[in-house]
Amino acid sequence: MLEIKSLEAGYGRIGVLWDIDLTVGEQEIVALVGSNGAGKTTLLRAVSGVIAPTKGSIVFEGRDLSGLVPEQVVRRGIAHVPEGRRLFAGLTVRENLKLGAFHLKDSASADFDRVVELFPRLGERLDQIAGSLSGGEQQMCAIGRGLMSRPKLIMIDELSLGLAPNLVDQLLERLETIRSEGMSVLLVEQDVDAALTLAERAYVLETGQIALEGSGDELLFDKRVREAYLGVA
Amino acid sequence: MTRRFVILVCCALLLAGACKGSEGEEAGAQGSTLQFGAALSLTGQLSREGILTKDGYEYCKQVVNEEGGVEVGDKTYDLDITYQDDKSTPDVAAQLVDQMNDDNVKFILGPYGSSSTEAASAVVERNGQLMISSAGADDTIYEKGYQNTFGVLSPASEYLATIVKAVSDIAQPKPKTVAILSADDGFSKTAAEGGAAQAEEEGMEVVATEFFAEGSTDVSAQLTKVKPLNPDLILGSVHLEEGVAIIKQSEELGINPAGGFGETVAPPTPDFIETLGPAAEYTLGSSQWTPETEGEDELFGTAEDYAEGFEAAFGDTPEYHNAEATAACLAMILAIEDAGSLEPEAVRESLANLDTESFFGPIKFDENGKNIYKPMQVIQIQDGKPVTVWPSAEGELKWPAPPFDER
Amino acid sequence: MEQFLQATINGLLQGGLYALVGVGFSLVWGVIHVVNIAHGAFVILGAYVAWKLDGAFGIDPLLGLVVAAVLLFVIGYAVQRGVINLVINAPIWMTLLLTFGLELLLVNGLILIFTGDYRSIATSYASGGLSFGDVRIPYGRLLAFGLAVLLTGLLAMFMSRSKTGQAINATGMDRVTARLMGINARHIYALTFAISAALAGAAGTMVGIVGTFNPVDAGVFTLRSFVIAVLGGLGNMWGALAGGIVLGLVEAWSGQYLSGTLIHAIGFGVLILVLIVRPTGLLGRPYSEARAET
Amino acid sequence: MTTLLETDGLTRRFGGLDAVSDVSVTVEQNSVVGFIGPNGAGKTTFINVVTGFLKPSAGRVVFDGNDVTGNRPWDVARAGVSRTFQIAKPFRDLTVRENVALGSMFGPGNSRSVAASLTDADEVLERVGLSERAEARPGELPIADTKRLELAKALAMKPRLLLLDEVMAGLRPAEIDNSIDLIRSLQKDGLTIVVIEHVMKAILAVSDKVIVLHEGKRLAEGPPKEIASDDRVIEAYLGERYAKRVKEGGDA
Amino acid sequence: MAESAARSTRIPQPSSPAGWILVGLGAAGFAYLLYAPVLLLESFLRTLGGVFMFATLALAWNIIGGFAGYASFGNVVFFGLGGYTVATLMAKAGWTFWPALVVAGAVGVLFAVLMGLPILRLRGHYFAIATLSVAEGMREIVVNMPSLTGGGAGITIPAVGLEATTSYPGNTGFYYFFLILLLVALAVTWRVSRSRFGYSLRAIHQDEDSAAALGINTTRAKVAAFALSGLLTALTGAIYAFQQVTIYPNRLFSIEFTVLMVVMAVIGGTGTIFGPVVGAVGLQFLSEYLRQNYLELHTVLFGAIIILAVIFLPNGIVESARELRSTKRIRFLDNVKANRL
Repeated sequence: MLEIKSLEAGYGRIGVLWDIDLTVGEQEIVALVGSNGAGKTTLLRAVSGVIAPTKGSIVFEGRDLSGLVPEQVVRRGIAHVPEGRRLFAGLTVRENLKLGAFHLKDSASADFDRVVELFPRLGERLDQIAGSLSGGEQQMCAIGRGLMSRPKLIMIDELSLGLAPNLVDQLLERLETIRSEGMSVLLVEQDVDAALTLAERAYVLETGQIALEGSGDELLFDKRVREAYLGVA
Repeated sequence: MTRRFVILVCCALLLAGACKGSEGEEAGAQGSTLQFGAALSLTGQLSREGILTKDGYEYCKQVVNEEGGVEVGDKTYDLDITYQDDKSTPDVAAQLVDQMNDDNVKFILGPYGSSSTEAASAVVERNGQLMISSAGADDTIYEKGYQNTFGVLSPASEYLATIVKAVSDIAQPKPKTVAILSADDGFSKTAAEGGAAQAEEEGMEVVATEFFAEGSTDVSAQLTKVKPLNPDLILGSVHLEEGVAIIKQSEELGINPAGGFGETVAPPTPDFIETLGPAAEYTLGSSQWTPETEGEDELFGTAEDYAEGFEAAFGDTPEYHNAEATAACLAMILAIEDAGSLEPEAVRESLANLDTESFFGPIKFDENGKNIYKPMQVIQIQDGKPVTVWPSAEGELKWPAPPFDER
Repeated sequence: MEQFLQATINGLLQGGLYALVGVGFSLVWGVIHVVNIAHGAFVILGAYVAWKLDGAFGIDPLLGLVVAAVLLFVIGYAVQRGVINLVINAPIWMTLLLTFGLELLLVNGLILIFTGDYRSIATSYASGGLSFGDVRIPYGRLLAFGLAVLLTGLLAMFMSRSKTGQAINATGMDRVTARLMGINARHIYALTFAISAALAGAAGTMVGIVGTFNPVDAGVFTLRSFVIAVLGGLGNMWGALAGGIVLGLVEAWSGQYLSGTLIHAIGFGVLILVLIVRPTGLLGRPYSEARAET
Repeated sequence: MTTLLETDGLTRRFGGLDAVSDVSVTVEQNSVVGFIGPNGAGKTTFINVVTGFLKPSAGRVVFDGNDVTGNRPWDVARAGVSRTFQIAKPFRDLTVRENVALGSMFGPGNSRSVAASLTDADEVLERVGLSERAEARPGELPIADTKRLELAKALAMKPRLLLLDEVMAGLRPAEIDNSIDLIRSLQKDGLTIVVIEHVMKAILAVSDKVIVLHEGKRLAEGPPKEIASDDRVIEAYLGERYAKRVKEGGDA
Repeated sequence: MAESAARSTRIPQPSSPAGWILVGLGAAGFAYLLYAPVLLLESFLRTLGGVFMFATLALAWNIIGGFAGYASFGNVVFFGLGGYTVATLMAKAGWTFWPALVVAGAVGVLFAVLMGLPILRLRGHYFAIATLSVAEGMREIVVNMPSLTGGGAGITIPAVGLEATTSYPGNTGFYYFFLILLLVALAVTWRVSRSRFGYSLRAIHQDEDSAAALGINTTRAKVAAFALSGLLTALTGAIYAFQQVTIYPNRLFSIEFTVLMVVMAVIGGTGTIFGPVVGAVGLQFLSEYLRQNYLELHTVLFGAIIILAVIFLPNGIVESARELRSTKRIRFLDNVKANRL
């Protein structure tokens, strides 16, 4: 579904990613883990068109995404839930969600109901200003906003950032639901266990390169993962 | 880079072709052409008036050349005028006059406006050029002891005073109280002071003098202040935009002085009537010149002849800005012919002694170079036209003005 | 007392017009972070359009207002997309200079076309007024005020209710994330600029109806817009209305009790004070992210 | 050992959130103290408060016996505290050498002429291994060199206390080893160093003492070995379940 | 984002052969400028004086705008204050020019400090608008103090006759005044660019936090830069006022001056030593040329040129010339690509 080949990208003259190969299949949850500064966010930004790759190709459903700007990538069916949620803090939850469906011509009330169903907490807070939500609610809102665009692939950056573990578990459960509805998920995570338990496959990114790749379970018990994080076995 | 810069500067200096030329040619003349120079506001804030002034100079040139040119001693010259744009800024006007001096242009026709005229007059004085101002009315220009600047206009102090004189002379009943509203630039302030002094002299009480920023299009604050004082006459020492604002907003605020309104400069211009429509009616205005002005000269005939000739040439009826420009040009030519010389000093002498009638009225300068001998005209807007009512009457003064809603 | 009341009404009505002049400027500053020095020139351009339509075809200025707004909308869209967009990420003085160049071009172009003559759009309804004792409320200004409040209100509603308005808001808050939502930021920027220009055009028409104008006045409107935008809080529509009215009132009142020529100085004094003490404006910014740092 | 830096109940609120909450720590003279904690734990905020970039909502900062609470950043810097920024902030339009020289020019007590500072800069560049790039612009450097430049700028100030905010993030293992060596040698020269790092390997290798921040609070403090096996720390880092798995699986 | 800001200045090393050629050429140019009044027409001297004046103003702006990165849109306030200080002291108090000039400079510095302390805390657009408002407000204040400043009617410096306290220097005199002031401004800029102070300003421009972390007292440095800018600008205004003899608030506080300072510095190259000079020379001659050849169209053309320059030469002529030398081409389109959305 998503196929990244020998991708290189960065900011200005500073390269961040080198020779990345990565695939995400239909209805698959793929995790991307790695320490800070490894280039996970950059990878997502390259896919969603925020930055232009310097080399390599990104193909989605058989069509090349190179040269597309973010607003075009969304229309192809990829939603990007950015790091730090980046909600429109001055707008209400409802408005945030509706903006997620911005490019859809037809009324989005069905999607809206589905998101509220998925995150009942949001339903209670629809008219609250997004900036005043708690961290977990903000993350729900951000994911919900991403879902509103009816993506085929949703990319979530740092889902667990600043959230209590039980909240993370809740959110991860929802990802299962999302997948079961026919979507693929590319999850960037720090919470290694959570990510690897959930994901079918995972990639470990280290200093801009793919260090490890395998099924979630495999990696879960691979001590090299721990090394990549903690530096100790 | 530094090298590029140095080379650039050197080239610029050398290529500018501004090296000192040969001197010795007769001042102001090349071959059989007599050269005048004028720095005018062709762009910027004063471009409207600047262009009117230019047309006045151009008309003078046309007529002079049609009549055979300028006779100096036994030679006859064609008249030519070079124009430069001073962008409505005084320092550029001064710089341009300097440039003209270097091009050996000694006879300068004035720029538009008191500020530019003042700046240019300082330069003219230093360079030994000669300037006749057509639109620098502010008295202070002539009080600096400059020898080489003359002005054909009645000075600023007359602008409002003339209206007071006229009203006092012919209005019945004579107003007892006046309020003066003035812009805060030098010219308007001088005019306001002149008007106030004249009013007191005529036994009227000046109940208020209010100032607003030059170029204001909202004077409602000043009008609101004046309204409770109920003056018989409201006088504006203004330019067009402020003059329009006074009438327009008085109408809005229901201010109807028992006598009416009088304003400097603004009412005689077509824009005033066009903009205000019926509200403009009855407004008194002072003008340097109207087609009813008395006097005539050989070149342009009477004021009425001038108006006809100008309209034939440019398609528009002349405004007083056109006429004062032509008059400045005329004065210069008369002085040159009288002097029989193109030496600025000689021409200066003959200008100082000039005493002539013209389509513009008498042209004669006092020791400061001001033309205090020319009366201003007072007009009143009647049926959408400016009608001269004083000192010579084309029509009768309609007095007092009815309230706005009864017009 | 009557004098004070009259001054207050003058200030209020004038303030409404100011608001209409400034609201588009505030919108552009708030959303696309461009201080548009050419805003005043758009106002004047609008006035000329309505004036020309009235003079040449006898089209009622209120209809002319609509035409002016539409025309300015198109011009604004093209100017943003084709010119301003090219330096949108450059340092601020670049955009300031660019719009200054645009102002020079527009103002002097207008002088070439229409001369520097003062113009006014004559209407039958502009001059009369309601009288309450000695206090008068002129119809023309009341109309301008009403229209200003109406347009500002419509804009505020558009911004908060419509999908496009929301997209504009969102883009102003976080351009990258807005693009991730599928919002075409380039289009939104141009659209915002176009709306601003259209409002300027409408404001210009009203300026022409209640007063006089010529191209050189453009700078005055731009300067007032600064004051209004900062007073009201950038990008805050109701704030611009409040800012305009505050400015109108301050000017009217100070005109009563101080020398009339000090009016402008007081306006700028208020602006500087607000900038230093409360840079988010009187009503605050609609966005959480503060751009004025200390 | 004497205490060089001490914070007492340091708190910083943003809106309703306590980014740093009642943190009291001491940093001994000539020691290396590691600060760890997951993203959002408040490490950077802590540094910002200590160095005067943020005013504390409560608490005190004492440096070398002087109360520096709420002092302006440059005063703190001149008192002998130098810091790096998490996101490297080189001066883009100056050369690497000039960047470093700036540190020497305005550093604590050694306000030096431009020429002298440039000479100082050469020394520091030599030390961090950037000499060859002295005339490059920061934008031309790869990420590792950018981090080194950041460190060099701080070093050029000849500080007494060095606060390093993630100078190793994004480095390759070999580069990290270099940095570790460098920090050790700096310590040998008498510097006191606070290291904020995600790279646990590095922290554990260089620190005399490790302090763990979590959700703005001090979670644990102790020698590196203890901290690395502290359940709370593993939990905070890798998630509760993974921690459990490590415990249960022993060798996982 | 904002990639193009000030570039640092590469000073050619005087020890290299190219350096000596430069020094030689510079000296020759300087000698030519000194000797110019003998060769050139008076009016051209006046034009040149104007060029020098604008170059000085642009250099002064460059200190606060180019080096420190604080885009002042109200620098004309110093110009006006300098001019009015001299005019008032000479006309009302009977001072001679030179002591009045000194006071004008002091007024510039003092006002910069008073205004800078609150306003330099603002950044970006807010700083620009605040400075602009101060300048506009100051003009209104000058208009409203007629007894001291002559108000809107202007004030005339006694320059001829018995009342003249200092004899009027004429075009040649002012040519030298402006030339000397320009050289002073160049020397100051050169000195600043190589000094600790200059480095601290460039550091502030690029990252104020980083600068503070290195021990730079950013508040003091910014205010000092503003004061230096104010000093040079006020001195320029003082000489200009004397040259004009009669000055008006509308002219002396005209926003046009500020804009020209910025345009010249930006088009030449901000943060460089010669950029503002190149910009001033280029633009003054260009606008002079346009004015003489396109009597009514020149302002429109000037506007168009500013627009094109901002779009295609955002880094200024100096930087583009450097680029041309090193890469043999100027990447106009890359500049556009870097800044557009």
